[in-house]
Amino acid sequence: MNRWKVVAGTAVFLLVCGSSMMLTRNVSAAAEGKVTGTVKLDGTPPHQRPIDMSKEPSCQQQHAGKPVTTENVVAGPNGGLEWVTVYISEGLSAGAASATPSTPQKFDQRGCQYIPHVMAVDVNEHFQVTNSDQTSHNIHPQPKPGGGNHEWNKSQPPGSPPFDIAWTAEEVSIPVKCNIHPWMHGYHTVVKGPHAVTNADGTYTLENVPPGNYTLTAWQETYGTQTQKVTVAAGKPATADFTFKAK
Amino acid sequence: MHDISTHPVAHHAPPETFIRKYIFSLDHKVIGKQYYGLALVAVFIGMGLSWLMRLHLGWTNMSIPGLELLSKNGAPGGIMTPEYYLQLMTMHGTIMVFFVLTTAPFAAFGNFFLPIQVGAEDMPFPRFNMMSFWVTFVAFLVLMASFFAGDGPSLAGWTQYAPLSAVGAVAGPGQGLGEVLWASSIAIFCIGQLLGSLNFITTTLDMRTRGMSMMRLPLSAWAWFITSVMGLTAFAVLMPACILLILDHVAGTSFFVPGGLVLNDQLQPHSGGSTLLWQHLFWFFGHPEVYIAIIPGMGIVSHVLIANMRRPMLSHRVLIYSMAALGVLSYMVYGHHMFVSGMNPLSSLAFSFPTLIITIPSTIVVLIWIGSLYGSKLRINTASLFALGFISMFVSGGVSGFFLAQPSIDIILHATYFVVGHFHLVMAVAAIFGIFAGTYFWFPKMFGRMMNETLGKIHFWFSFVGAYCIFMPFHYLGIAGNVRRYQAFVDDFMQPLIPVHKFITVAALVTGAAQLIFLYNLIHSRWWGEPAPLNPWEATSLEWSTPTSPPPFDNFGGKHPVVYHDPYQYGVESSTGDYVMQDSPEKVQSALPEEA
Amino acid sequence: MATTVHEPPQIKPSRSPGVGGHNGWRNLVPSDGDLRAVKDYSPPPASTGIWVGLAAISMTFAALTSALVVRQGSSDWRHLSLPAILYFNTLVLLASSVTLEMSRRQVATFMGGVGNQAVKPTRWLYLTLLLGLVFVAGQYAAWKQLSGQGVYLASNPSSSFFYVFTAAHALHVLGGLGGLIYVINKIKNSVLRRSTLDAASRYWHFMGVLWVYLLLLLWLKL
Amino acid sequence: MPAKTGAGLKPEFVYEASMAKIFAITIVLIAIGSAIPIVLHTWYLPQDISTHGPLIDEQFSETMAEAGISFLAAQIILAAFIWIYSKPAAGTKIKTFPGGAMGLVIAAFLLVGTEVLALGAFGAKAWASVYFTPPAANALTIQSQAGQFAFYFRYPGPDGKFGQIHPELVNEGSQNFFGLDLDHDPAAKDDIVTAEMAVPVNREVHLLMHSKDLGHSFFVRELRIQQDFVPGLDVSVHFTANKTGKYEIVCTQLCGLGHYNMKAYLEVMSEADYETWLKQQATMQ
Repeated sequence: MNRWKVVAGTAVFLLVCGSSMMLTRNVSAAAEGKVTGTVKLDGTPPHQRPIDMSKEPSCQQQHAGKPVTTENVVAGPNGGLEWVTVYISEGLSAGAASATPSTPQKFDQRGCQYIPHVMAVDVNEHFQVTNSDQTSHNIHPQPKPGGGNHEWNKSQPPGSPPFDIAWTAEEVSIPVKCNIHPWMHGYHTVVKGPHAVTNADGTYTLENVPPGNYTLTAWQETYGTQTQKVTVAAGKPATADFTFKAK
Repeated sequence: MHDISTHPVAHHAPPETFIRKYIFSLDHKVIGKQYYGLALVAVFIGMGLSWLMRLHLGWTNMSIPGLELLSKNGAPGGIMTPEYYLQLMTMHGTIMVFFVLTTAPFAAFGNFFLPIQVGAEDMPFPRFNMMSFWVTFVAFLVLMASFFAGDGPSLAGWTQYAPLSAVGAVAGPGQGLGEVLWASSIAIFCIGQLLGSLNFITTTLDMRTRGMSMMRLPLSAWAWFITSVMGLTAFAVLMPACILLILDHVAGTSFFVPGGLVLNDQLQPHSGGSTLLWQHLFWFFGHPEVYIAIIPGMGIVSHVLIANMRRPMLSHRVLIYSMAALGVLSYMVYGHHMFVSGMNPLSSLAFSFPTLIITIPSTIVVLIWIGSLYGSKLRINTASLFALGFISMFVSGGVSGFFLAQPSIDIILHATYFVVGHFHLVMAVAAIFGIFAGTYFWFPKMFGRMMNETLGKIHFWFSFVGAYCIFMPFHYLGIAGNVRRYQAFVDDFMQPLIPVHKFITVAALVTGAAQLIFLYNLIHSRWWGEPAPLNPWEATSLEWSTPTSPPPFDNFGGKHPVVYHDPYQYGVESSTGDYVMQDSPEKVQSALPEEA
Repeated sequence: MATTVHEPPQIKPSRSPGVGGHNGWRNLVPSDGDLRAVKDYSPPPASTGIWVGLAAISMTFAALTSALVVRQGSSDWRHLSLPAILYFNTLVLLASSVTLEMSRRQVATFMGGVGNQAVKPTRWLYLTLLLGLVFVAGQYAAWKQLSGQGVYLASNPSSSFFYVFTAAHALHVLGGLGGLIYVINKIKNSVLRRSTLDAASRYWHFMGVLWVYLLLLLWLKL
Repeated sequence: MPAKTGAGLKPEFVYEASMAKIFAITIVLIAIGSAIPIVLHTWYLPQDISTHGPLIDEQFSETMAEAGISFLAAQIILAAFIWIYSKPAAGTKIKTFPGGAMGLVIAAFLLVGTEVLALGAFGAKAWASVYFTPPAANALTIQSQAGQFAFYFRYPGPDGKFGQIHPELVNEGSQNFFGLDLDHDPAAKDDIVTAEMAVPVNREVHLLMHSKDLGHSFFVRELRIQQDFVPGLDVSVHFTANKTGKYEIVCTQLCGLGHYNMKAYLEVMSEADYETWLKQQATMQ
């Protein structure tokens, strides 16, 4: 008899422990809620010019066979639009600053390209700039003059350690370029609260969104911004799809 | 005479307080030593910078230990960034050209010895003289400050070509605050040199003692006089140029920045400026500056050689006229720096001929030196070794001028290491050998002690051989097309040249280290050197007639010497031996025939 | 030239005060070379020095002029009408030169010992000083007038050059005013050297000439 | 005489013939050593691929000969005199160089004077051949634009006209390096923008040089061409390449942190290859 109790008790105990360990995120998510959706392009994407990297043989070799093109508009086969930043532009209570990821995001320079091409970060979120190439790059972001962010221009020779940096004010979006390789071109989107950048198929997920009514904004470097209202309830994920018209 | 009476112009009471004596001193000798000290600090900083540059060029992207401490941004993990290399290069050039090659042979030795050699008790405007040093010192501090300001010093090179130097921070790190500091520093420096030149010229014209006609001035005094005249005109042009440059930066004017420039995809808010205007203004100063650096060296070397050859130069006058000709011509040739600058090709030719012509006075000077060695009684000591080394260097650096004077050849050599080798040999190394010769020769008079000859000779051998090992290969690199001002050699055709760079780097490290011997010799001899006799080299000019070494406050102890002879009466039969002092009334029979 | 000893030329030690030039006191040094006894009049270096200084200043303004000529060729050059007050300022500056000459006369007689008991001749100097200040104030008014019309340093190349030239000149004039104050002090303490006054006045007159040149230049080119 | 060497002046360092001799030898060794790589062409001018180059090279070698001879002569005579006159026998008198100063001055004027006049005259000829000849009417016009830190080249396309440059439209992120208005400017539509420069062999090329931002320079060693890009002022050069191959274009005017890496390739092709290359580039616009 007692044995049964003990066994059951232990089992329950283990179960609770285990599940609580496994389910922490879900539990919190259940409390928080999230937004998912797809960003599509309506129409044929504009021609993306191939990039001639002959100036930098070490990079050119990395792309042998598959020529690199510009990434101003990157649309998947089903019209999914990549590199679109989606974030909450209105309705976020001042207190609810999103949890920044435990491991800092990487802004890598590989094959004379920025990876990722568009990176969304929170205000004061530290991210790492790394150089995986055999050549020196200079990282030169250009925030709007007079804004809360300050322009800087810093070189990273091959083999030099990654450096850690953050933006101090919201800005959509800061163009980043490398003067040594003028074709290198990316964006830092600096926003408060939950944010995401669409994948190759145009999908995105905003995590940790507290229940409430929000205005979502999607920003695309060529087509600008679109907004729509969305209501997030605890438990079930809200969806918000965007469609940009090809000019 | 009335109650509006006067005081002798150059006469001021001997200072009592420490400050007045050693810091804000009016005494041309103290000011000369101050200039020398400044140049000494500057030259070792500049040399350190060149070490870092050479290490990076030989072993690119190698982590240089400790460099990160110097600048976290400039050298993450001790690996020098491209911009930091250019910043060090700019500072190396600026420090060396302005604060070493201009201050040491001209301002330092000139201040100390020009008044003595003309037989005066001081410069006519001692307060200006003091100001000239302290203004220069401030200029130096401002330049150094740019190391720690914003994102570091300017990276635009010592020539500071517009618009790179004029558009501001968009052009790259250091082009914001660092650039403004650079231009301010140089503008201030110009003021200092103008005050100095004013004193030098007036000293030479007005303060000569009784019997000291212009032609009886030693060659060193003549060199300083000619240099000061050039300085007066050259720096008076550079200063306004720098001010306009500063205005383009801080006031948004467009003197040097044309319209329609796009940096980082942004249209620059400028219009109509002329980039060639900067080049014209700069080189109108810049080329005379080369001769401002080298002519004092010529004078000092002649002065030192004569005392050690125990004979005057073949012709005193011809040397003087040649140096003056160099000075005058240097203003007509500055355009040869701009052959490929987009300047009218006709004016390139117009500038080419005087540039070739200027080799004639240079050749005359060299021939007179070598010709005077013939039949001399050459004494070998550190001073004369450096003087002779100067001649060798001057010839080596001079012949490459033949190439660069011709626009057609400049097409293939412009902005290559050939140019770097050329001006380092003829301007930097030669001028510095002149400084060394002057130091070893005059040290006994400046400090009353001898320098250590053995150390001096070791220093000479490392410097002489080392300098050739460093700068001769530069010419080969240039002919092979190695472009200057590159922080790394990524071009295919430069890869095979990297071993040469490694060799140069090693040579530079060794030669540089040998300069520490000089530093030690200098400091040690200053306090513990063997006490010097009044006239250790048995020389004739007035600085060796002072009652003490170093000379008393008023140089000649209340007396003013009266000059009876030409400056260099060697090889004569006199009571003192084979020479007679310039101020001795003794009649002598010169060993040399009358000179035309 | 070296075979015989050249005796230094003998020159009579007595010289009228205030003679500048290169045959100055060094010829008065007797063979025993004691300076202090003989230097009881103005030594010339100041008068040489001032010419050297003026040469440097001319060089600077020559450089700026050439810059103006080169820059003027560009398309974005717009004409700038000079503020009328400049012409008034010109008269003031020229007048100040006259008053300075008056004071020099006085000082000459005074040093000559005629006006021995007379008050120290500083009145004209003060007047010169005043006129100089009026000139600088006038230039300032001119700048105000231009900036009032919205013409600033960076508005246009012509305005840039106008401000640069006038400011550079005004700075030099202020320097000249400093010189005058220095002279007045010397007179007050009765230690004025004639050459000091000569140098100061040469500098001052040069400022006048320089200004007339600049005015013509600006009037023709801007 | 040593008796009279002033106190503190040790006679042994008054005359140090031994060191003088070592010094003399060193000078000679250095002089000859410096000349060897030049004579052996260890590092020398790259092959010339231009029609105007031979004049320049000839000029260069003439100058090298004259400069080299003066260099060796001066150093060796200097060394010889140091060797000879550093140990005078006691009681020897000072001698004067035969001919004296005037002789040397005249020598300088005759030797150097004629030398530099000759060089100047020939040099002027070479220079004129590059700069004083107008480009041929049928010359192939290419525009080169320099900017921090890359060269880009523009071929006018079928219509033979270059599109207008609109600085405000420059956007390197979308590869619009020249600031062309493709939507409204018909002349710009068919312009071919490339990162490599290809030219047909034996055909004169008229290179229009435009600077996007700062001062840059166009230097191809083998072409014997170096010319600055002057911001706000469009200059041009013309040349004919007569050997096919791939060569490097480098920037020789300090233009900022990426100066060292500002380069592009020049390909000299046969006329046929050039046409196919151009077509292929056109498709990639």
